[in-house]
Amino acid sequence: MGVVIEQELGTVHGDEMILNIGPQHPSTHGVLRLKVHTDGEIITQITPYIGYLHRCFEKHCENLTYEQSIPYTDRCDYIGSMNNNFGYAVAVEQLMETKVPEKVEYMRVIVAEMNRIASHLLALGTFGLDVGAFTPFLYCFRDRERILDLFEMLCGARLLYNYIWIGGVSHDFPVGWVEKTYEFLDYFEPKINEYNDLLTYNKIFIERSADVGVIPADVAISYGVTGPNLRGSGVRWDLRKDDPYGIYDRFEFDIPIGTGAMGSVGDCWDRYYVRVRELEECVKIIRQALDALPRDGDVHAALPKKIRPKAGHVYSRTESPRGDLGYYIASDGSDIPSRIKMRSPAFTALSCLNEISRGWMISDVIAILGSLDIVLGEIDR
Amino acid sequence: MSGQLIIFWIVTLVTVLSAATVVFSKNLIYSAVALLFTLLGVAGLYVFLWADFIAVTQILIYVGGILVLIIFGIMLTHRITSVRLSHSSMQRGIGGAIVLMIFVGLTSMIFRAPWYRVAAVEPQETVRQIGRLLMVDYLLPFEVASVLLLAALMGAALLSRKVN
Amino acid sequence: MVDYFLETFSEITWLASSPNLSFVLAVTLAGLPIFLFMALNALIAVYAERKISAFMQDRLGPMGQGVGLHAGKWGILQTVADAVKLITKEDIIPATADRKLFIIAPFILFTASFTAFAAFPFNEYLVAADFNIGLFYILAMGSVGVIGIILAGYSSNNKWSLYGAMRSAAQIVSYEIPAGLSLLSVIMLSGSLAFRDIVAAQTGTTLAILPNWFILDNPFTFIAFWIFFVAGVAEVNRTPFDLPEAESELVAGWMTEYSGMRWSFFFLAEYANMFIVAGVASLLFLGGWLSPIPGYLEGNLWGIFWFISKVSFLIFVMMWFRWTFPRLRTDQLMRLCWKFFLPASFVTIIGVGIWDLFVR
Amino acid sequence: MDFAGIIGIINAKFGEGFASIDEEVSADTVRLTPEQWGQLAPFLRKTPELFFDAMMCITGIDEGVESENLAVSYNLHSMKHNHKLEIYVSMPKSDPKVPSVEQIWRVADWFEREVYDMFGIEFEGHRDLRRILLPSDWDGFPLRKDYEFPETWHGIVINKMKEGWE
Repeated sequence: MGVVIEQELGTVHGDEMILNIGPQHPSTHGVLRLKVHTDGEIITQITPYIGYLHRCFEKHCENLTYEQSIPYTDRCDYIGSMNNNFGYAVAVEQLMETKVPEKVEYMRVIVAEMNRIASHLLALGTFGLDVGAFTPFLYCFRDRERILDLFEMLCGARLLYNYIWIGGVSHDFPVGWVEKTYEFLDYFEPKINEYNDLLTYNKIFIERSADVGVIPADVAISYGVTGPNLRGSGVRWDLRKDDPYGIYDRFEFDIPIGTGAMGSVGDCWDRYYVRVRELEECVKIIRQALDALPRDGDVHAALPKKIRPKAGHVYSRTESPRGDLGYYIASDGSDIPSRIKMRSPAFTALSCLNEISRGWMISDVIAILGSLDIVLGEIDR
Repeated sequence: MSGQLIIFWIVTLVTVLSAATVVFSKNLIYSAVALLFTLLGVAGLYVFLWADFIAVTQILIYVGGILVLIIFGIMLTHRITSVRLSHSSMQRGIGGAIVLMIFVGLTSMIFRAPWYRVAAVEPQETVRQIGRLLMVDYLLPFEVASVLLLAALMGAALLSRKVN
Repeated sequence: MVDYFLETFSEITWLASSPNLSFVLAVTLAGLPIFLFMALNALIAVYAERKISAFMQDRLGPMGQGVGLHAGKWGILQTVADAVKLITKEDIIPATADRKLFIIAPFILFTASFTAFAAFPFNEYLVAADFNIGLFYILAMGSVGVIGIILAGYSSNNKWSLYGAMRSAAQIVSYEIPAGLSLLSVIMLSGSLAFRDIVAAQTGTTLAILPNWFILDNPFTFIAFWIFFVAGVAEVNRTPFDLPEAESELVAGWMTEYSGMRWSFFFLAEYANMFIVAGVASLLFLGGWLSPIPGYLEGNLWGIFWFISKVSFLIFVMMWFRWTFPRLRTDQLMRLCWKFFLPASFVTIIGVGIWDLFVR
Repeated sequence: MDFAGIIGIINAKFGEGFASIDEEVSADTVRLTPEQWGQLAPFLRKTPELFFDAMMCITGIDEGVESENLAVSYNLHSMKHNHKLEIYVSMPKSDPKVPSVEQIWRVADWFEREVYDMFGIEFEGHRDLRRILLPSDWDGFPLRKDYEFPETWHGIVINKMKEGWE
């Protein structure tokens, strides 16, 4: 191993120091290693090393039937598992040309948006933690806990749900769940202002995040940065509106984008604030979906007896909390997929790290990394 | 021997031994740390001379300021800590002779000098006197010195700036 | 207190015959309470910090239930349990560390805050050693501690420690200047460096009912108080100035390689330094041991009570800072010091002079 | 723009029959050889009417043990015009080489490294083609269908998958 490491070090200039951030570090959001060349505290180059959490998701999928892969998708992005299930189910349904019942469509939107709130709360909290604010993190966790409780009531699991199946969902909403969700929304909406008061408009927080780590719109598109990170750069692009899947075209909601209110468009503060604004939009969508939710209907009605799509392939993408979550599924006509590729949004977001953080300081890199909201389980798969 | 004398000897011993370590240590950072104890010891000696203000100033400026800068400089200089300091000298004979002469000269002077002896009185309020001297009697030299230091500071800032 | 003990011993016949023994005894008797006080201060402050942070974050903090191996009711014994854990922990020195410096570093830091306590008055009489330049002495001792931090960072032979030590040295050396300068305004008004005189100058009332504390004396001392307090928070490396140990960036900064007993010395020193900063601020600006209602509730024991209350309040404010604010960046920290605090502290000096000459 | 329109523009530039539609794989997929892809990629990015500025995904595919072919599938998207295109480039397993588009779409940097890591497809012109997910001293390319699982790695015995687990 010694030899390998020596080769990796490459050329070091006189005044430069090489700093290994990770694989074990408090704010790499998982097992990520950043090889950082620094001149004093200024970063001259960053090379991310990933793969510490590689669990052979794609190889596993080649040995499992279509429905057996769903729990594996949970484990990729363990912060937004519902959205991963959703994306996978949508992709396979597209391949099989299945039509799912109306009620299931609404249920999927509700749980996916709830999970988006949970995921964004984690992202906001940990970003605060990365710039040194401890308390907002626990406030976010307090509210995220309520969502996890609701999910536990729904399917028994708190993180890895295996809830959305191909052609349906695993359980109908339990008795009282809808009412509890309404209660949660009433409780949650005023809390968003609490985060704003505590962190968003804090002078030090703005100093630390405004104008830092700017991703210009063209760089963001070229690097395949998607989701809130792309919207933070001022690009109004959301798959739920621009390329709707499921029944998202039926809902009224806005797409918040970064405006450079505190610094320039595409800085860390914009990315952070887009997520805050999206919390409000998620609440809007959930309210509409709950109001329109059909009372009866069998959630298992459209579950296929045998999943055996005809030969061919499909690339389908959905809007996960982190951005475009794509599944490329190739079928050879058997009940085992010949290839499943997951295009994870955090993977592409991380790839632009070197481009946007050169010239900033070590503290800023931690802030930039936090604002990109990466999940290593999804990057390494 | 009174308690104060014991403490005096302890302070003197610490000062001399750590000063020797500063000179003889082969590791630069050890020398710097030994310098810390030397400076503290000298501050202790000032206290025995009833110069409490000077003693505390010694700690504040030399330990808190200059020594920190020295250690900072050692840490920031590339690989200076691994440099082995050598003490080999070319002119041992002549050097030794000169040192011996100085030693004999100083010692004989200490023993022969007619020391001005007064009864030990505890001076009160040294701070007030120092303040008066600096701000009233010697105000002009004090201000000139500060202007000189300011010029030196600006020169240093100018020299150390990277020219791009 | 040393003098008091010496006087007492001179009346005891078997001690009076041996001045050496009585001197050593007097110094030990005066020093031991300081050590105990530092330990007690850390115990209480850690518990308070946990509970305060917990209540600010919608949690309960350490809670013990029932009897047995739990940490007492409301987790009161939590810090005791922590202390036992730290003492019994394995003592680890990294193989590549510079052993001698690694061992000596915590003691330098600890000794610096320990000796600073020597000149610290809790009321008019309760002080280990009464200097007539007490304030200056405490400032000087505070500046020695930074050497311990630098050595800890250097000797660990760890890049995080090195970064932490460099940040810490730069930060403490810089913030010493506005902190010291802002104290000058009070020294100008009281005309002394002895705490006894400084506090004595604050007796009486101002504007009929308010206590005649220096913070209320004129607008410039009011500003000076805040400069000193904020710079003091920076000097003890607490949030929002906790860059040297910034856990999200530098793992644990200069303390990364320390554990067990050695680490707990850093810990003791940190809480002792918090006490020193809060104490100096309350002695110089908040009337020290004077009662907030002039003329009432005065006396020696009340003095200790008032002093501890003022210090505790300021320590609480520091904890409040910590659980509310994010952390600054190195350059922002330096900018704040050199571009805002330093000029502002000069303004307070000139302003107090003008106020004293013309307005009063 | 719809799929036929895109094909029309491409064929107008490179000659009729350049982009062949493969109904068997998928209705809106263009099948190309590696050389053709090298010519087409900058055109797709630059032409104002097409303007595929976003590379959504690059997928490596092993077409199966029998076919002796590897393939790379590129999913392109235009943020401006909101149209999509899939390019399917296949090559023989004996000489898997494709021109790199890393300098056209920066996101392709890591995607191509991943495909190289898993399939051993060489992207010619890539400036930093290293393994990305696997350790740099790993042997073989695990997502190929004929990949043999190693028995040990650096002296660590790898447990075989238990019989009867499906």
